[in-house]
Amino acid sequence: MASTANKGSRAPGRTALSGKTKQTIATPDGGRVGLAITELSHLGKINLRGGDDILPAVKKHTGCSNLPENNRTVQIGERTLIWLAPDEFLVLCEAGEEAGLHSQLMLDLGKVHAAVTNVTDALCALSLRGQALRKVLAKGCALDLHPSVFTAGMCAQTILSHAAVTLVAVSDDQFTLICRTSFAAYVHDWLMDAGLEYGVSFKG
Amino acid sequence: MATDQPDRGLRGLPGGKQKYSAFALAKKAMNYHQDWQCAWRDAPPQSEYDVVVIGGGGHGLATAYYLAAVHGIKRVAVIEKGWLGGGNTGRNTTIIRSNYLWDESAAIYEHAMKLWEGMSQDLNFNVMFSQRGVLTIAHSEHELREMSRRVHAIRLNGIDSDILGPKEIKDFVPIINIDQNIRYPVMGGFLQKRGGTARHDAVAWGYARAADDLGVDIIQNCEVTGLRRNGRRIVGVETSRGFIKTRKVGCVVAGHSSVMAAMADIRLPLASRPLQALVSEPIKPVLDTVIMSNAVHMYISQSDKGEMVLGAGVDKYNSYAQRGSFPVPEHMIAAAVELFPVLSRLRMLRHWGGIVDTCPDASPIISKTDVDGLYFNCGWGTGGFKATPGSGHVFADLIANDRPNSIAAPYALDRFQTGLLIDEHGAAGVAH
Amino acid sequence: MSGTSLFGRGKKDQVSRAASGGRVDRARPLTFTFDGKSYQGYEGDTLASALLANNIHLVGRSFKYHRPRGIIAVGSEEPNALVRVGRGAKAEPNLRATQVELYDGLYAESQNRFPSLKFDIGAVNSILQRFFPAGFYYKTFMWPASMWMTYEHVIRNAAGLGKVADDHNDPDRYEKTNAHCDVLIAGGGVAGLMAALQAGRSGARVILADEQNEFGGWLLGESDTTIDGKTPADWVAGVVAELEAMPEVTLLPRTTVFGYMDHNYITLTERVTDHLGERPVHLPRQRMWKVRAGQTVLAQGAHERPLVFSGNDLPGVMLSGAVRSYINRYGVVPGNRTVVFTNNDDAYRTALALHSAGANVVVVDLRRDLKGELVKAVRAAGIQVMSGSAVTIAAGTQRIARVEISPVNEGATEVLDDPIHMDCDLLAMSGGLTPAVHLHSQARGKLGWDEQLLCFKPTTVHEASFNAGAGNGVFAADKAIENGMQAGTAAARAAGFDIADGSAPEVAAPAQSWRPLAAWKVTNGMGEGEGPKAFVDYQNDVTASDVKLAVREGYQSVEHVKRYTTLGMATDQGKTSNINGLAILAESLGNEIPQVGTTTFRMPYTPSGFGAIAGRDIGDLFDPVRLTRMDDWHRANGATFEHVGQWMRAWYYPKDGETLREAVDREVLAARTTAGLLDASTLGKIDIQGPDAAEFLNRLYTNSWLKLGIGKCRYGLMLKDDGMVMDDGVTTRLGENHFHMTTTTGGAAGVLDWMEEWLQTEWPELKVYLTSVTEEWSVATLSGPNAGKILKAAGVDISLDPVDFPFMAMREAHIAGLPVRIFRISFTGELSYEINIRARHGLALWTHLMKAGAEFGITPYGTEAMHVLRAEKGFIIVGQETDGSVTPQDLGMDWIVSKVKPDYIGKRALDRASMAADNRKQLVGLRTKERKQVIPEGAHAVLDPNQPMPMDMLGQVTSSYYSPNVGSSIAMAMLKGGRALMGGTVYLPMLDGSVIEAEVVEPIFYDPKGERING
Amino acid sequence: MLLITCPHCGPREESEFSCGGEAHIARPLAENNLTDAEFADYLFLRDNPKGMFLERWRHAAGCRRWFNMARDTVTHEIVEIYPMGNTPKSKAGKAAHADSWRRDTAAEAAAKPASKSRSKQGG
Repeated sequence: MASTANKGSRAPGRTALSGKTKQTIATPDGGRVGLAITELSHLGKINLRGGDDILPAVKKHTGCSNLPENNRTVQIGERTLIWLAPDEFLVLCEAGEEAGLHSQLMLDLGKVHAAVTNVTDALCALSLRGQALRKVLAKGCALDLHPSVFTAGMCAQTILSHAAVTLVAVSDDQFTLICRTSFAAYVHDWLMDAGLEYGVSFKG
Repeated sequence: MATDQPDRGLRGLPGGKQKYSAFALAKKAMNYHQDWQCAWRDAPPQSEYDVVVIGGGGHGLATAYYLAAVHGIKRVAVIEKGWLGGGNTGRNTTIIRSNYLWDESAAIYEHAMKLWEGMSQDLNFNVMFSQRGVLTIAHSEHELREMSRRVHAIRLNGIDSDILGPKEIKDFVPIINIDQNIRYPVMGGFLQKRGGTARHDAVAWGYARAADDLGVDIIQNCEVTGLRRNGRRIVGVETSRGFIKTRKVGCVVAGHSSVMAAMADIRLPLASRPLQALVSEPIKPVLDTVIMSNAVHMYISQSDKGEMVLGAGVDKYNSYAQRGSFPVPEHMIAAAVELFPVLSRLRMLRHWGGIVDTCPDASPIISKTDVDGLYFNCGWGTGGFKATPGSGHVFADLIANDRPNSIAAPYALDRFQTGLLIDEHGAAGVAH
Repeated sequence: MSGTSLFGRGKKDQVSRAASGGRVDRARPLTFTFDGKSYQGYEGDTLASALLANNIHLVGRSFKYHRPRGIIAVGSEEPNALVRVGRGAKAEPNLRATQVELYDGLYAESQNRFPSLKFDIGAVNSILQRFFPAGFYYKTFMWPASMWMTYEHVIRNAAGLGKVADDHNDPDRYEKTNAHCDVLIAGGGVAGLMAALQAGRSGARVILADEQNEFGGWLLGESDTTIDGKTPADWVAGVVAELEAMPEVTLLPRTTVFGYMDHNYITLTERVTDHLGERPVHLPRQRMWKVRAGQTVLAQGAHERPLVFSGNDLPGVMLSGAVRSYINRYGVVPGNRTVVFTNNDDAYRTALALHSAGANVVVVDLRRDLKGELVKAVRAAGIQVMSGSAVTIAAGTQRIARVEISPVNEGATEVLDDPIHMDCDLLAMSGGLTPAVHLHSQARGKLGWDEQLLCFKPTTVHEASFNAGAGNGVFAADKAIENGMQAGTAAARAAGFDIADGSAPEVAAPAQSWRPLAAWKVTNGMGEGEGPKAFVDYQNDVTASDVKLAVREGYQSVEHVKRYTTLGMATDQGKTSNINGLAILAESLGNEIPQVGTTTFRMPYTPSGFGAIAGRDIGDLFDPVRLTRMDDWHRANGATFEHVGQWMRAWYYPKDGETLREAVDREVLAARTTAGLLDASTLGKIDIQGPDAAEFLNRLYTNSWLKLGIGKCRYGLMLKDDGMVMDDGVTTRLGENHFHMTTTTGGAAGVLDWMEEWLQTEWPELKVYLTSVTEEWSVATLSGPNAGKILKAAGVDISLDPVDFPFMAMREAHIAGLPVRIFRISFTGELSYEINIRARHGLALWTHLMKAGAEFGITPYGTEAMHVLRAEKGFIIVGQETDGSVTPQDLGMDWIVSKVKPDYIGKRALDRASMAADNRKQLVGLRTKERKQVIPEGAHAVLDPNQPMPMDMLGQVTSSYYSPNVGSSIAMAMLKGGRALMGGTVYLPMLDGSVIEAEVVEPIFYDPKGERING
Repeated sequence: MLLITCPHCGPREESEFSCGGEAHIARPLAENNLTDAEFADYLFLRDNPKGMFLERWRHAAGCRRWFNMARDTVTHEIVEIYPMGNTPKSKAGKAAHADSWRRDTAAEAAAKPASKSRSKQGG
């Protein structure tokens, strides 16, 4: 999962949550932190639209041998393909690599009907970890997030309270949450408040 | 619009029915209230009427009453499938106001307002019309601008309306939160002092009793199964209790207008949608006016019983189920708590849904149809209750004279062909 | 502190507490306050049981007559015992004492009384009640008409129940959460527990909710029953332990299932910390659950009905089952000299319980032919049983003191002999059981009348649901447990899980008949309406006479009776009164109960807290606020903000105490004399790609797009299908098949949806892809004669010569080494550059430009100055000049409407005859006669200001400002036949009665020839 | 509170969807020469049946794709979900489609000769 390749230092500039303070609010009864939030600074994001004929180019640049099925992700090394809709995917790549990847895909998809759009700065990605992760998300998300239903490798575009989000289950207790940057402050504030019950931290 | 007082026709109970008064109450108390009359007769359907009004809600009963009281038409029947006032009359949040933006709307709602102002006396039935004011809040620069437009138009239509600042609003409504740093700060508002609320069931009952006194037959538990025509002319209605001959039929069946229209092969530009409302448990008075907010999408008042009465906009998909989606009350309550933090510790007591028929321009239809003698009054959306007397009054006039008066004319069906709409949508936001 | 013991009972003095028994913990005494006096109860008590333990029956006043009322029930059906709990900001009115768990320091007050519970002035209503029958208010208070508001004021203050919190800011936290399960079980009595056990054993995901603090339901209050040889409590403990060990089972005690909606969407309220005196700050007070369940089992149990007889509302008159529960579950004996009044067997168990607890008991049974094991047991215990008899009148002042008992006929409609009088301090009544079918009914399940049990019970279901136990009309514990097991099995199987039938536990309980005698209103031997009142609905003071009066007056539909008398409309929602009311109505109408029907049950089952329903959707999280990447700078530099949709935009930047007008004047002047800088990041941006992109735009916009050159920009107007203006913006061709569209800030989401809709549903043959890039780009608009110089000073690496970079063109460039897209478009009429940069650098770009422009006097300007600047040029703002009823022609923008395109959205609608009418509202400018006077926006114009009301209005002022560049006010207006009025005078009546006179002019006030566009 | 099975994303809460009203409305072109009244049928008249209703929905908070749904407006039962451009296959859905007065409108008649689909049925 590209979320582990947080190479923010290679890409200067501010992120959606640059202004938010790092903090930890543990529960008073035992000092637990059920949810840890980390911004995946400058994680590369390319919105990709097109039919099956985009596969060769996608394969060439991500290593994915198949486009992800509905509600699923495909991850090869540092690059992840997230299914968004029947002809729409989000490609996550290493911070700083998005411009190059964007150009290469544009070039290789020149002959097919496709759209490649760099949305790195339009979207904010957060890594969410912790035992209470699913419980906290359930407070604002109506998806069935049970670990046997929303399993590792699945993804969904849905609503978290009043914000549109894309959720990616990385493992039982780790998700990547992607939202528009203009909603990032709201999502951050919401998560910090909803996580309070189980202990919560924002690590920047 | 009409400024003159509407012709209220015969008032009181000229038919000789027992009158209601404090004195009558005291007198009847002596024998433990054993000899109160029926408020209205349970009339069996006769074979023929001059006019049959389909629908025993507030609008239908008012129509029948004004047909008799103003136009002297006595052979009138009101046919109701269930029980009087069982539709939207008994399912609304009882708000009454006439501070509408468009001239056509102002005209009919102000016409209604004037009738509200004398209704309890006209009908000899206390409908508890309470002119405690309706205050609409603006939460942004954009809303302040819209408010200014509205208030100027309302005032030039001769209708009362005052602009209030946050401080004045706080004085008027002490429990409101006027902190300017909240998401939807109270930046101003406009107040119609003559607006307010009334006891919804009493409106149906009061009209029923007064119409009955003038000889109108009120027939409950009678379902219309067909509209009988001779060519393009109505000749009667088929009902579950037999055929009734008549040359004039007025349909006032909110929530079922499309179904009724289909019986006459007429199509109406309506969508039937749920409208939800709820009340809290009763508490001692904390809110002595009606508050509306478009931005947070909620309106609220406190009933005489002490319940906080909340409403919002219509649901997003068509339904005839009198039930809506949970996010609507969920948001309504959040908005109420946001505006009035003290309500946080109250509890929802009852929740219900009505079916409202809404036109593409959010304005009603009061119209003749392609079928001679068949008239429709529908599409009031969320504005029906407040219009009750005005709607009945002009509809009776339309039926009696077979032509619309100046108030009703803009509401004819043909506006959907010309495109000359009365677009309350753009300006309404939250209707009710 | 000693004061309380002087006047009150001693703290330890729980005179009605049994020495042993019950589920309270006598080792853990708790102190609480009721109406200012301090009392003691035990851990495990409710406020009601603790009050009864202290021999307090009078706890409240009724709604209408302010009659003294006591506790009658033990659960959520309690109509009388409403109290206000807590102090200050935490006070909460109208709580049922029967549901308030006792904690140390609990503070409670009685309600609806003044000055005190024992002496309440409002009780004068009770004396005058003869004059206040049902619906009396419809018959009076009408004269004079002007007095109604005064009468109403008095009525309002007399009505209502409790008072809201004194301090208005609720300090508690509330949560709400979504949840999913295979089987949801409502009710944790034996049937619900058994269902949960079966479903849990199948491996299904189960949620079991019960409104009480512990599972077990009624059986916790029975001492004469064993399950598998164990006491009910022990058996329950075993089952709960097994359920707790199942990882997929969620147990929710203190949780009320209050709503049952379509497709098994179910809402619950969990009272998380309400029962704690000290509430942990991180935990919510309450939590609402929104559950999507595969299947449900409804095991809500049943409510006992009161008997309707004169004086049945006195404190000390209680439901029989409740009395038994107080004895067995709470160790409280609510009376010593007791009368048990019944129409069925069940009350005999109460008689035995009272007898065992040492009370004197007399049983009065409406039935004649008494038989069965329980009757025998009662007689064997030496308890007097009076068959074929009724309590015809109960009397007392603030507590029952005596009863009249008379032999009566079968239906209790006639007294057969003289009464005997008996003193007592407690009457336990039983009128039979009513299944709690509320959730089943909310879910549109059907009900049928059971002639044997005299109750409605579920017949067919509408949703994926099963009924079980007493709520299903299965009252006997052994049958209920079996029924629960079957329901749990069936629900698990329906949800796709495998489970064997299994066998139900062995239940040993006294054999009893569950059939009550139909005697709905017990006569008092006097005429109709005479004598003490017999209440049907306690809280709302609805009597049997009220129901009959309603019928007499023609209010004969069950809904009419409910609305006319307020029967069943109180906070207990008619749980105890519903069937009695129906039966009395049926009797009055000479009809059968099932023919009279029942009212529809609606959400919520019991009143549900607003706080939990609102959850965290209040305060800062009520609605998202969207911020641009330059927001930090705006804040640091003193900007004032305005909300535009969800966005917060810098409105103006006041310096040194400037007013709005002063600041805006300065900003507006700067933009035309040197340069201004606007944060335009909020404009919607849509990336459009595909071979049919130009064709798509051609159909979407009113003007022509096929021949737009690459690198060129064009303004477009978008219409709805009805021809009305919906949005506008500039779109740029980035490549042959690639466009960048901008929309209004507020319209962004709607426009993208609109475009997707047409692509997906109407023109699927078009090869076009759309992607929102609103947040990808930060936008700084540099506008003014010095804009070019500043851009150069900022280090832009392209030629800005108008020949190289003409108006309505886009260039890719670098500023300070960062790549940017610069659009030469203008909303001010000045030389203007909209500089787009990847959002991460938005703030850096802004500060860099401010620095580079410092020597030129660059001035940041906000949305207000932007509005003035565009109005000076007569540019419209969609949503300000338009309101959904305005066509391009109305705006004088025919120039942008193609006459040659065969079709575009809105074309056919514009061709309608009515769209050409002369009297449509048209956009004009207004020049005030008093040149500096600014017309308020929203003012309406008339031709004759002296005409009578209602005036003939021409239309409204849509935009109006003071323009320092023009040196006067400027205004735009939409006026009927406006173009034809050009040069004429209109009048604008003000709210204060004054009138502004203005000339109708072209809506352009500055640089009409557009000479400033190149600086 | 409907539970709607998005054809692409699976069962989701009603709140993730937006409802687009009546399905299968043919959009007349400017060149179709309909009268104003006939055009008004397209613009303003919407079917409003009590019972089976064919309507368009969009998974607004998910894949943003439009689809058709056959739903009973009284029971709220969802009988069928089917793609844009298709007509219903269920018995009830088929009947609702065939029986709608919409089939007889001038706009629909005008749309038919054109081989390219011009209707809200999609292509």
